[in-house]
Amino acid sequence: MSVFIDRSDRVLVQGITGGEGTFWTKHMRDLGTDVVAGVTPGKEGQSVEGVPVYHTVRRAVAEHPADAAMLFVPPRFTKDAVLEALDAGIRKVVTIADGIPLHEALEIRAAARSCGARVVGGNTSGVISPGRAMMGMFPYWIERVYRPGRIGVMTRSGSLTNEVTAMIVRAGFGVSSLLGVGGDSVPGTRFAEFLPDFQADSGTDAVVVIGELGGTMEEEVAEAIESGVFCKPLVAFLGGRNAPAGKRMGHAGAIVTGGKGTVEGKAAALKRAGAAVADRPRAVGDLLREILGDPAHS
Amino acid sequence: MSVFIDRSDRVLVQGITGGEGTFWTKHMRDLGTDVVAGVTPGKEGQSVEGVPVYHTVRRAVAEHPADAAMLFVPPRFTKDAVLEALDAGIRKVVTIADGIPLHEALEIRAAARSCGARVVGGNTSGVISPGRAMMGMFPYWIERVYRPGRIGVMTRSGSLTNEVTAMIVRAGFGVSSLLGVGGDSVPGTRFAEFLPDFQADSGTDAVVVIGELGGTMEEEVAEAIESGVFCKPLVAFLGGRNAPAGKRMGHAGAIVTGGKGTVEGKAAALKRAGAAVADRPRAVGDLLREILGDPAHS
Amino acid sequence: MKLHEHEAKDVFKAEGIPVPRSVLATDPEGVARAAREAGFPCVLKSQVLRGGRGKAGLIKLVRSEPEARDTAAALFASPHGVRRILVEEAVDIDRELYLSITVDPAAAEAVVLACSEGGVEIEDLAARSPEKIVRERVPLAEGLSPYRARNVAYALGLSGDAAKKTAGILEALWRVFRKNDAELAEINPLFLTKGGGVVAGDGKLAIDDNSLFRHPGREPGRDYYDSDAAFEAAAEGIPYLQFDGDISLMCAGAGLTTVVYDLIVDEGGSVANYLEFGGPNYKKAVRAMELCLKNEPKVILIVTFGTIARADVMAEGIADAVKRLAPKCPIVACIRGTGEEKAVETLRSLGLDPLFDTEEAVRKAVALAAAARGSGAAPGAGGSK
Amino acid sequence: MKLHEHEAKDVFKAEGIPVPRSVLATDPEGVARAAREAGFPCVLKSQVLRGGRGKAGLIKLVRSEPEARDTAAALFASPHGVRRILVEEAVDIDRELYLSITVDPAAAEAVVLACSEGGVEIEDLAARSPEKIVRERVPLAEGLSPYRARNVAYALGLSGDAAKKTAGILEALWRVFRKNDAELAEINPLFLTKGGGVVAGDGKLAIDDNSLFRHPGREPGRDYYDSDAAFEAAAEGIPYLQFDGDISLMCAGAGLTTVVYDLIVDEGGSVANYLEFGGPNYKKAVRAMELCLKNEPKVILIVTFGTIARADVMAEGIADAVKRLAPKCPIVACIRGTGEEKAVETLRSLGLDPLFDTEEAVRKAVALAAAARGSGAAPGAGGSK
Repeated sequence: MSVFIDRSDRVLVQGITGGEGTFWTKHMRDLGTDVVAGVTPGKEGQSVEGVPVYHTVRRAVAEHPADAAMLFVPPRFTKDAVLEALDAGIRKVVTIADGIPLHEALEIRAAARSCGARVVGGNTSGVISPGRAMMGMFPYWIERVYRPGRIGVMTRSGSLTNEVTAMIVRAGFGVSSLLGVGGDSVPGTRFAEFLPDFQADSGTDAVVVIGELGGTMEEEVAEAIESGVFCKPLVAFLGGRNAPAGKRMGHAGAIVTGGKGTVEGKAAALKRAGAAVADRPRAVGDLLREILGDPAHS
Repeated sequence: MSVFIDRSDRVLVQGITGGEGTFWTKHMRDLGTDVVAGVTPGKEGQSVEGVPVYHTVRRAVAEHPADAAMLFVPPRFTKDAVLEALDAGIRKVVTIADGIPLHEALEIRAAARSCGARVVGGNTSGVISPGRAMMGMFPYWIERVYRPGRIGVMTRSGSLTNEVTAMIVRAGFGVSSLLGVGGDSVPGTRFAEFLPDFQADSGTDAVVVIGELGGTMEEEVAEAIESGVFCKPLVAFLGGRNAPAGKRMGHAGAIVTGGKGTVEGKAAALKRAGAAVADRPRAVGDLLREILGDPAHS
Repeated sequence: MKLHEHEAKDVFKAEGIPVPRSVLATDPEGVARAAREAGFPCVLKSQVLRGGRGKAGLIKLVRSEPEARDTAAALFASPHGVRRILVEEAVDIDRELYLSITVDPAAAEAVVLACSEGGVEIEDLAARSPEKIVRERVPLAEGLSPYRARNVAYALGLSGDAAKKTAGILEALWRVFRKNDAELAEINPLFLTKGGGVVAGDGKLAIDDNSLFRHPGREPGRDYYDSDAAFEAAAEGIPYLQFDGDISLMCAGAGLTTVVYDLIVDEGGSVANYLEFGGPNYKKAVRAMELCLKNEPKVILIVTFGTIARADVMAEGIADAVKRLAPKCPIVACIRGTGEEKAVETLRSLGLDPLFDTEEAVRKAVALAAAARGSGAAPGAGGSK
Repeated sequence: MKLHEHEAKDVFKAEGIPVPRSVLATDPEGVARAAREAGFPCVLKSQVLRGGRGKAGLIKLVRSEPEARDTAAALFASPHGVRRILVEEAVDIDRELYLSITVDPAAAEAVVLACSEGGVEIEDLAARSPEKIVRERVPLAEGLSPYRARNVAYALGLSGDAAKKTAGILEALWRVFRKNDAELAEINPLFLTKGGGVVAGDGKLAIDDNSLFRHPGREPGRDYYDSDAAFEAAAEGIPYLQFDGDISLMCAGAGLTTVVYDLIVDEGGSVANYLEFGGPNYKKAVRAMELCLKNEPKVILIVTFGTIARADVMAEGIADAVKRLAPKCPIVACIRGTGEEKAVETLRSLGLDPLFDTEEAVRKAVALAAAARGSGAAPGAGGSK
């Protein structure tokens, strides 16, 4: 079992003939993903890495039923591409686009919610269930860092996730599924919305949340724990503890405004709910060992 | 039992302080309708026929929970008034407005569908379950023509409905519930959507559909019968049999374009589905007697 | 309200849809001048509001200035009421497509209809080979997203630049549809030119009458109507249709009036005009009768069954109208509903014999009209006594 | 991107929101002239992008021309970087309201926030008395329908004309919000005047940076940034924040850079600048180091853990930068990820001693900075050896 994607998912790649689309399609296939078709308007009849290309998503899924769409589409065309995937009946979408206009991000999330779909991203490396499947931009070597295992990971960051996951692996654990919800202020799917999946996933023993200042996603995780939606152990690491108010720390979503969205408040909420909060990357591994025991002995 | 409204429904009147609102509110109450509150922006604190008036629907329902909203609002403000009712949780709306802009009519119907609500109208006299309740513009004397009984009626017209209903009454029958879906080309609710209600209504033995040229509502009734959604006897009377193509016969929805929407085609579809089709108003009563027998002997 | 081709094309052009170069002319000399500027061959297109202009001989290709002048003269003199001719450059056509946007009342959405055969009547095609019609739904809240435009273009079998341009034109047509509160926005045919261009060969745009208040300046003029009476009725807001029979309908309620029309035809009668003075017009009996009398009918048939439109008020209006206008033809009246008793009194005091059954009233009107035709003259007012 | 008050008010005014009469001036004489025209008393409002201008003394009421001149001179000379002053007529205030529209990421909607106490900091109020805040959700597909505007106006306890006008202003503010792809559109305070008018006393408008491509001419100028380096970094598309400490961060990945910032502060160090050269900028090491050196840092700390942003490419860029710019301060480098082995070689060939643990790198950088502060001078390049 895994969360969001698995080997059994049939994945469509929108924007497959572009440089990124072609490059990462190969990686996705090599990491086990079943890429069934690609879409680039005007390029029907071509093929990329052996994957047939169609003009539109509707034409592609008519020939190759698909569950999930991976978008390598520029930010300003992302809304259209997401709506096209949803209109064709696809209910899982990942978009790596960095720079989706804010109002369009709202429309993307609203459209997904209204039809019960999930859009992951933008501004993310994507999702990976190591050893099974990947949608996004995780290169081959990443499997050495994201070793297959039983820890679920959710994150707003890219490089920081490598940093933290390396600590999880150093502590002797591995990753079941990693979901990058992305660094934007309006991600398509929010941390708390994946918690029921991790709760149901028999392959996940605990979840690590890599959050940061800004927004309310970490507080929602605390609420989900308190409401009993999620009962497995949860360890959070939160970036931006010392960030000055009013300065946007790189990610569009990483800003404290008017006293809202501080790491202090988030950490307090999570601790109140019973989650463990790591004060530095290395502590994530330490806390997991405290909670789950030494994985070498289990 | 009745279809759409009954004595137990709590009705809110939007536009209650206008001339029509005030006049028909009195009629609705006198015909048994439980009018609990009215809305006119700026007039909170007033009362109309003993009904308290509020600035907004939200404020009204906070004090007086309501199931249904009756709109006496000009056509160009109707969309806003409908959305306001839906936003406040009301799921049954009747609008008499004659002249709702076409694109707004589409938006009204789309909004109602997306939240499982029903909007009846515009361009209708409304709905009445004689002897129980009324929403719209049926005066007191109408009860003499729409005698309480066991025949359901659905109609696109006003005066023609009086004409046909008088024939139903002359044949010895009466009306269980009468629903005026209205004469516009995009009514909020369509004939076929009420058939499951009439099927379920133990107070209805048969349904009379008063249709006319234009659109596809009568064909949809035929489909509903064929699909088994509706199994009670159904008699249709269709206006515009001899209407020349391309001319709009009064109602916005009453036009044959490109051979579509002819009465001939509608009658054929209904007959194929097993419905009886009356060729003149008087025949409606005759057909009901043929099908149901003499009501005096039942 | 339907716009003329040249008006529709002006709207299209403003929204970025390529249209052929053209000049509007109102007399044969103007046409000849415009044709000379356009170059030969060029096309003369009569600006009348009817379909099938090509088949009716209202669109002509001309190859010289004299031919342009003569053809224009013939078109202006035709019985089709041609007042304006659009002189248009000839386009080097490679293919023709059909493209339109209209509403889907059941789905509560707009819908694109398209076909890779242009110039066809879409309704004929829908009946003949529905599988050739490409349909694309357009929820109003979403609008016609680029992917929907691409869906249509590629479903039409287009590729490359033609697909992109056609998709772009469809997006522009959507803006036309929305900004103009359209019932229908249609390009038929859409030309793919040999030079790789995409050009709207014709343009239809029908604005929703209920939305005209948002489009000042679009009020239809006299030439939108087929009679003075129809134009005057429209100005009054009275639903009116012009026919050429001998019974004038002056009824209340669109549905009821339509049924009275049906019954008259069933009984072998013929209708001079459809006129509906119910709803907001139920106090306009005088104006209504005036309009009826313009047709010099053999009978005026009044049928009502009003609830809000009160019978007594309508009867008083009729009394007033009869006194003021002294119609020479007989009047058959069948007025029921609110205030019926008082209405009956009023009508009787006029010398009329009110009826209570629609079918009886129709039969009487048809008989009176037949009698009047037989005698060659209409009996005087109150002749229904 | 936040607009200045005068820019926001121009946008508001164009959308029909009443604003006080005002003139923008850039020197004390201009202010004095504008004040004379506005009449006394009038208000001098420093156009700087920070909240709490009133408390900071950046908004002043003046009662005479000399006072206007002197006050303006003082404001221009203040340490707040005042370059423009908006001279605004005084408004005869009866009441003040708060009105704003922003986004609700969880609900995927916009949201109106309003309060019958104007001039407050809404966040303070949210913490202090959340029940005083009126919230109205606005689905983007529906827009801010008139009924939602009325809901807000009446929930604020307004009535009559004030309610209608406030609702109208809210509808206009919605158009501002949508047309400008706003993160925030705020009127605080909204004045209800004694004469029955409703006037925007202040205006805030923040445009989403990702939507700036749709708003040509809105590119932020030098005065939007608090240093030349920040302005230049923005022009390169490199995320950069100016601080005044002594360790320059040159990291990759927004999240990782933020954590490095945290760790430095934890270890007692201080940051000169936040600079993130990951993502699309991972080949811009030379430019990044140039920006860092503008701060004359005591240490440059490089931390990366890239997947797409390849370690080997970044290392080569760093090598290039060191050769070209010959930084005098020590460099601490901790570069992991794709191409790590090759990156290590490159760094070693530079004479650097690459680390593999972020915390260790941070501690070393903090120690070096402390040492440099102690010695009063930075060691030479490669000093981390």
